[in-house]
Amino acid sequence: MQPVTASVGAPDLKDRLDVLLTYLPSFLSSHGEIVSAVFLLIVALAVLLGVSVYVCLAVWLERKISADMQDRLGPMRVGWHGVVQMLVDPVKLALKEDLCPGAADRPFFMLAPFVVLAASFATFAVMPFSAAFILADLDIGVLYVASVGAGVLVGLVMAGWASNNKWALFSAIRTIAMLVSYEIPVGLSIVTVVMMVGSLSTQKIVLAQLSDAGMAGWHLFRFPPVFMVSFLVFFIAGLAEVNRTPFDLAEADSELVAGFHTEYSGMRWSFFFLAEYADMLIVSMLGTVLYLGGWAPLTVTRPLTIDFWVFWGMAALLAWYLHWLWTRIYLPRGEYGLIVVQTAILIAIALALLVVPSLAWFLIKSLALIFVMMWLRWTLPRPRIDQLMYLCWKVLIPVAFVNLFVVGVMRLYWR
Amino acid sequence: MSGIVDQVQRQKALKTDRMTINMGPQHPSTHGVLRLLVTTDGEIVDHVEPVIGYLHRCKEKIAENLPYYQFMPYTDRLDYLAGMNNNWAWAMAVEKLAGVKVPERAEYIRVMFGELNRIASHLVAVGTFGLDLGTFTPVLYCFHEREKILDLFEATCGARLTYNYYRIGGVAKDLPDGLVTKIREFLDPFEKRIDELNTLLSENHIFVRRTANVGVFPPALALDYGVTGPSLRASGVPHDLRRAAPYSIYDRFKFEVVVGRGEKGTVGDTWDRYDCRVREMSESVKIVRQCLDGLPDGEVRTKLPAVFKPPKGHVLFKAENPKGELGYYVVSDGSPKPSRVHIRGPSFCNLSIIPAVCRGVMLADLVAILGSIDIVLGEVDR
Amino acid sequence: MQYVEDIFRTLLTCAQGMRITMRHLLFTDNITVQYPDHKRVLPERFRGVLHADSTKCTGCTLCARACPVNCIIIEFEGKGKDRRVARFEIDISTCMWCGLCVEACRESAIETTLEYEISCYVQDDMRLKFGLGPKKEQLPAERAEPPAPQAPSSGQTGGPSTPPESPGGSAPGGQQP
Amino acid sequence: MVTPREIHDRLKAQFPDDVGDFVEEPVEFFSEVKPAAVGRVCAFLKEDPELSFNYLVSISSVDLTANLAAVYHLESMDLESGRTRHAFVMRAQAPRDNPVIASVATVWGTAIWQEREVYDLMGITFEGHPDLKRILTDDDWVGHPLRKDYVFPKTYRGIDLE
Amino acid sequence: MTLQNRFEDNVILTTVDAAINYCRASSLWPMTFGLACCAIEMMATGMARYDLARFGAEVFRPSPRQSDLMIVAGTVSLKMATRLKTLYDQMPEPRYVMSLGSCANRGGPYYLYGYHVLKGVDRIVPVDVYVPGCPPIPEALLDGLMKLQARIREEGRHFRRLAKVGGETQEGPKGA
Repeated sequence: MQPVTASVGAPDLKDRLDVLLTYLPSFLSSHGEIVSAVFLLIVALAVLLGVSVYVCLAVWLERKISADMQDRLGPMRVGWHGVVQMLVDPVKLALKEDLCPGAADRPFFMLAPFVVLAASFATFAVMPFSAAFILADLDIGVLYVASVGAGVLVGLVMAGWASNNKWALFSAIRTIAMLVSYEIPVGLSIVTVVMMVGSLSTQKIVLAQLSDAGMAGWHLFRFPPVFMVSFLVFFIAGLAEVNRTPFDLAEADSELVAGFHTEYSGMRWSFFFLAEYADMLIVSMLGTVLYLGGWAPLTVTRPLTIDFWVFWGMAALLAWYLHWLWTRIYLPRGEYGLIVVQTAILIAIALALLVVPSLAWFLIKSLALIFVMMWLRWTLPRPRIDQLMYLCWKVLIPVAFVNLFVVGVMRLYWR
Repeated sequence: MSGIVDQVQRQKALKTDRMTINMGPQHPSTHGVLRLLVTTDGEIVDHVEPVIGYLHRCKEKIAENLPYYQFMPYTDRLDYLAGMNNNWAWAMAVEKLAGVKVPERAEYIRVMFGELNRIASHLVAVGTFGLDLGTFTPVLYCFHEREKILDLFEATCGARLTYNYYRIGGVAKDLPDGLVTKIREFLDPFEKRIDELNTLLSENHIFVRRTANVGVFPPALALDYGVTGPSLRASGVPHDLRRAAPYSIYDRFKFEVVVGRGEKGTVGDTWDRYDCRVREMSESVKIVRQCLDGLPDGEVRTKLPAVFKPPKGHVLFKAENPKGELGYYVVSDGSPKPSRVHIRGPSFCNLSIIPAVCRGVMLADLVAILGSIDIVLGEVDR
Repeated sequence: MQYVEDIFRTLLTCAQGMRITMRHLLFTDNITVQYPDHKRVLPERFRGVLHADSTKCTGCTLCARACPVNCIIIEFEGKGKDRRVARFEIDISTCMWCGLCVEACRESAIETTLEYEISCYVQDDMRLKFGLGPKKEQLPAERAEPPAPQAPSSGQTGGPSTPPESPGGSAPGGQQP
Repeated sequence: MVTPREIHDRLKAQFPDDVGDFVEEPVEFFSEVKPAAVGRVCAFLKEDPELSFNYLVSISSVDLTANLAAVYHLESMDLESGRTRHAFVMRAQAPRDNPVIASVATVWGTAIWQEREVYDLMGITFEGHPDLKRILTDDDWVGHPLRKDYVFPKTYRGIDLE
Repeated sequence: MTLQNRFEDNVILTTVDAAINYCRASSLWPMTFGLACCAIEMMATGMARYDLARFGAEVFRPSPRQSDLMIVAGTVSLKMATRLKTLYDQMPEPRYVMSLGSCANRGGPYYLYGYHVLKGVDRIVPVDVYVPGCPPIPEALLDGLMKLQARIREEGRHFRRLAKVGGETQEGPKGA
C-alpha cells in the first residue's frame, strides 16, 4: 500500500479525512483482535445493563408477588403501583454515607462487593441467549459456569471476615460450609446432562434438545423419572448456592443479625443485593439450558404435541387470572395500574416472541424458574445448618450418584 | 501410620476458645429488648445468660403512689399483648381484698373478652414463632385474624391495645349493640383459618424437624423454675388455673385443658409448646361461644364509694394469663393507695429456665426455644 | 424406611404449604386499607385525642385529679364569685389515652374525638391549649361559638410531587388565639 | 388438703425456735420465720414427702418501715393431675440497716432470679445465693428504688432526668 | 420549589435536589427497634392491613447500617438509652428519627414516678417527627411517616441537616 502524500500547503480537514478513510479498513483488518475486543466490550456492557435492569424489575416483582401472596399490596405510592420504586431504591442507596467500621480490615472490606459482583456477572458470558447471540461459545461452557460461580463464595467470605463483626464471621463460616458442599450436587447433576449430550458447550447442549417434537425433546422429559429427579436435585442445590430461603442461612435475619453484610451500608450493600439477584438469574438460566431446552421453542402450532396444550393452557390461565383481577381488585384513584402494567408485560413478551423467538423463550423459562424461587421464599421455614449439611451429603449427593449411574446405563443401551 | 497419629494429636492440641457474643437488646428474634450473653463454641451454645431490665418501667413504684382505680391503665402495659387479662387479674385481686361483688353480666363480659384476648395473644405468639424459624407468611395471616379481634375491642372500649376496660367491681361500659353478632361472625370462619395455619406451618416437615425434640422441658425442672401456662402444660402437667382453682365463673364452662401429647417428638419439646397454643385457641373459641349463649342482661358495674378504701390486709391473687400465671400481691394499709404491689410476671419466670435448658444447643435452636416460651418484655422487666 | 419417608414427607408438606400461598396469591383479595385515600371508619367510642369544651367546663378539676399522669393543667384567676379557668392545657406527650378523665367529668366537658392525625415536628405542638373559660357572669350573654373540631388535615395528598399542605401538623380542637 | 395452720404447727414442731407465730390477718394467713432459718425451713418444706412444696410462686419484698420483709408464697402441685394440693405463705423480716436473709436459690430454681430482683429493688441481700447482682436496673445504679425513703436520681450517666 | 406542583401527579419536573429528596423520602427503610407496646402497633402497620410496604418501607432492616429511619417505638429506659445512642451513631448519615408514642415523646405514663425511664428520646437523639398516642394506631404512624416524607422533600441541599420547620428542635446532640 503506497502512502498517499499530502497535498501542498497545510493539510486541511478534508485531507486528514481522506488519509483516515483510506487507511482505516486496512488497519482494522490487520488488527482483528482489537476490533473483536471492542465489540465484546460493548456487548458485555449491554448484558451488564440488561442484568441490572432485570434486577430492578425482579426486586419490584418480588415485592409485588410476596405482597399478593400475603394479601397485601406492596409498593403503591411511588408512581403507578410502585413501578418507580425500583429506580428510587438504588438512587437512595447510592447517596447513603459510605461507612467502613474502624476495626475492619479496610482493603478487603472495600473489595469484597466487587469480587462478588465480578464473579456472578462473569458467568453471563456463556449463557446461550439465542442461536446466534452468545458472548463466548466456550467448549467448556458449563464447567466455566460452575468454577467461576465459586468466586462468589470468595467474595462473601471476604466480606464476612473483613467486617470484623462476630455475626458476619458466623455467617461467613456458614457460607463456606454451605456453598462448598452444594457445589457437588450441582456438579453431579450437570454431569448427568453432559453425559447425555456428550459436550460441555452450552450451545451444543441446547442444540441437542432442539427437535421438532417441541417439549418432548427437552432433557427434562428424557427417560421420564430420571431426569426429573436430577432437575429437582439441581434446583434445590442451586437454591442453596444462591442463599435463597429456605436455605438463606448465611443472612438468616432471625439468628445472625444480617449475615455477612451486617456492616455494609449504602452502595456497597446494594452490590451484594445485585449479586444475589444476578445469581438467582444464573441458576435459573443454567437450569433452563440444561433441562428445559434453552431457547428451543415450543411448537405452538401443531395440536398433536403436548406443548400446544401446555402453552395455550397457560395462556388461558393467565387470561382468566387477568379477568379475575380486573373485576375483583379495587384500586385507589380509579386507575387500574396493576392490570395495565401486567398486560403491558404480557404484550411485551408476546412481541418479543414474534421478533426474536428464541431469546423470548429462553427468558420466559428462566422467569418461570425465578417465580418458583420467589414462591418458595415466602412459604418454607429455614432448616438448621446441620440439617442442611445432612440434606446435602446424605440425600442430594447419593441421589445424584444413583441418577448418574442410571443415566449412564440407559445412555449405553437406549440412544 | 505414625503420621496420622500425630496429626490427630495436633488436631486435639488445636486450642479452640469460646466466643462470647451477645444477641443484643436490638435483635430481630429477641421478642423486644432482651439481651442474651451467649458463649458459643462454634455453632454449639455453651452457656446463655439473659440480661434483662432494658424495659424496666418501675410499675411497682408507680402502684404505690396511685389510688387503686388509677393503676388499671398501667396493668395494660404489663403484658401488652393481653391487656384485658391483666386488667382482669388486677380487678379481681382488689375485689378479693376488699370483698367487692361483681354483677353477673359483668362476669360473662369479662370471661368473653379475656378469652378473645387469649386468642389474640396466641396468634401473635404463633406468628412470631414462625418468623423466628424463617417463614414470613404465617405471621401475616395470624395478624390478619388478630386485626378482626382488635376491631371488636376497639368498638367496645375505644383502644386497640391498651384497653383500660375493666373496673374494680365490673366493667367500664356495656357492650355496644350489634357486637354479639360481630363476635359470632368472627368465630365461625376462625377454625378454618387455624387448619390453614396448620397445613402451612405446623405440619411442614422442615418446621417439624426444626422443632421436634428440641429444648425439652422436663415437668419437674419446669415447675422448679416457676414455668407456668402453655409452656408447663406442654410438658405434660395439666395445670390450668381456670380448671385447678376456678376463679370468676370459669366453673360453669366446659372446656378441656390442652396438654402436650408429644406427637412429633418427646413430650415437652418446642413443637408441643407451639401446638398447645394452637389447640388452646380452639378451646378459647368454645368458651367464648358458651359465654355468648349464656350472656344475661343487667347492669355491668357495682357502685363504689368515691374514695375507695379497702380494709387493711394483703392478698396474692393469680389469674391464668395467655403467658402463664399472672399474680398480684397487694398489701393495703387501709388508705386509698396500696402500700405495696408485687407483680408476679409469668414471662419473668418462664424466661428464667433458658440458662438451665439451653446448654449444648445449636444457636438456631436457642432462637427456636426462646420463641416457643413466648415472652413479652413488658412483663419480664415490669 | 425413615430415610426415604423423611424425603417424601418433606416434599409433600412443602407442596401443601406452597398450595396455600398460591391460593392466597390467586384467589384471595388483598385486605389493605390504603390509608391516605381510604380512611377506616372508626367506631364512635374510639379514644382519639382529647378535646376540652371550655364553655361547659366549670373548673372543678375532677379530671385533673383522675388523671394518673397529671397531664391536665388547670389554673385559675380571680377569687370567690368570679373565679374562672385561666389556663386549661392537656399535655398529650405524656397523656396515656386511658379515658379516666372523660369518666370523671360530670359535665362531659372533656371528650375523646376521633382525631388521630396529630403527629408534629416540634415538642410544644403537643401541648393542647383550650383557652379561657367564660367569666361566670358573662356566661349567658356572649357565649363564644365553640370552634368545630378541625377537619382531619389530610388535605390533598396526591401523587409524589405534591406534599400535603400545612406540614406543621396543626393541633386540632379549640386552639383559640 | 392440709390447712396452713397444720403446716405451721408441723413447722413449729420441727423448728421450735426458728418459726414465730401464725398471723391471721385478713384474707391470707402466714407464719413468721426468722431470716437466718429460711433456708432450712424451705428445704424441709420441699423434701418432706407429705408436704412436698415443689412450686415457689413468688418472693415479694415489703417495706414495713421498721424492717424489710420478704414474703414467700409456696404451693405444692402434683404433676400428674395438675391439682394444687395445698398452699402456704411465709414471711421473714430483716432489720432495715443490715437486711440479710438466707437464700433458697439452692431449693427452687426460680428463686435465683426472684431473689436477685428483691435484692435489686429492695436491697435485701441473700447470703448463699450463687451470683447476687442487680437484675433489672444496671450494675452502676445507686440505691434501691422500692424503699419508701428512696430519692429519685437527678442525672444518670450524663442524661439529666428532670 | 413551587415550580414542582404546578403539574398534575405524574409529570416530574424538578431540580436535582428535589429528585434526590424524593428518592430518599419514598424509600425510607425503618430499623426494627421495637421496645414495648408501640412495637406491636409498628408490627401491625407492617402487616397486611395497613401495609407499610406501600410507602416503600417494605424491608425492616435488622442492622442499623442499612436503615435510614429509626422508629423509637416504646419506652426508653435508662439502661437502654446508652444502647440507643450507639445504635443511632451507627446509622449512615441521611438518617431520621421518628418518636412513636407518648413514652418516646416525653416519658408518657412513666413521667412522674418512672425513676428508670428516660423522659423523652429527644434528650439523647435529635428527633424529626413526634407521633403522639399510647400506642398511636397504625394510621397515626402512617400519618407521621407521610409528614416525615413531606419534610424530607423540603430538605435543603442534599447533605445539609434537615431544614427545621417551625423553629429549632431541642438542642439534642446533632448528627454528623
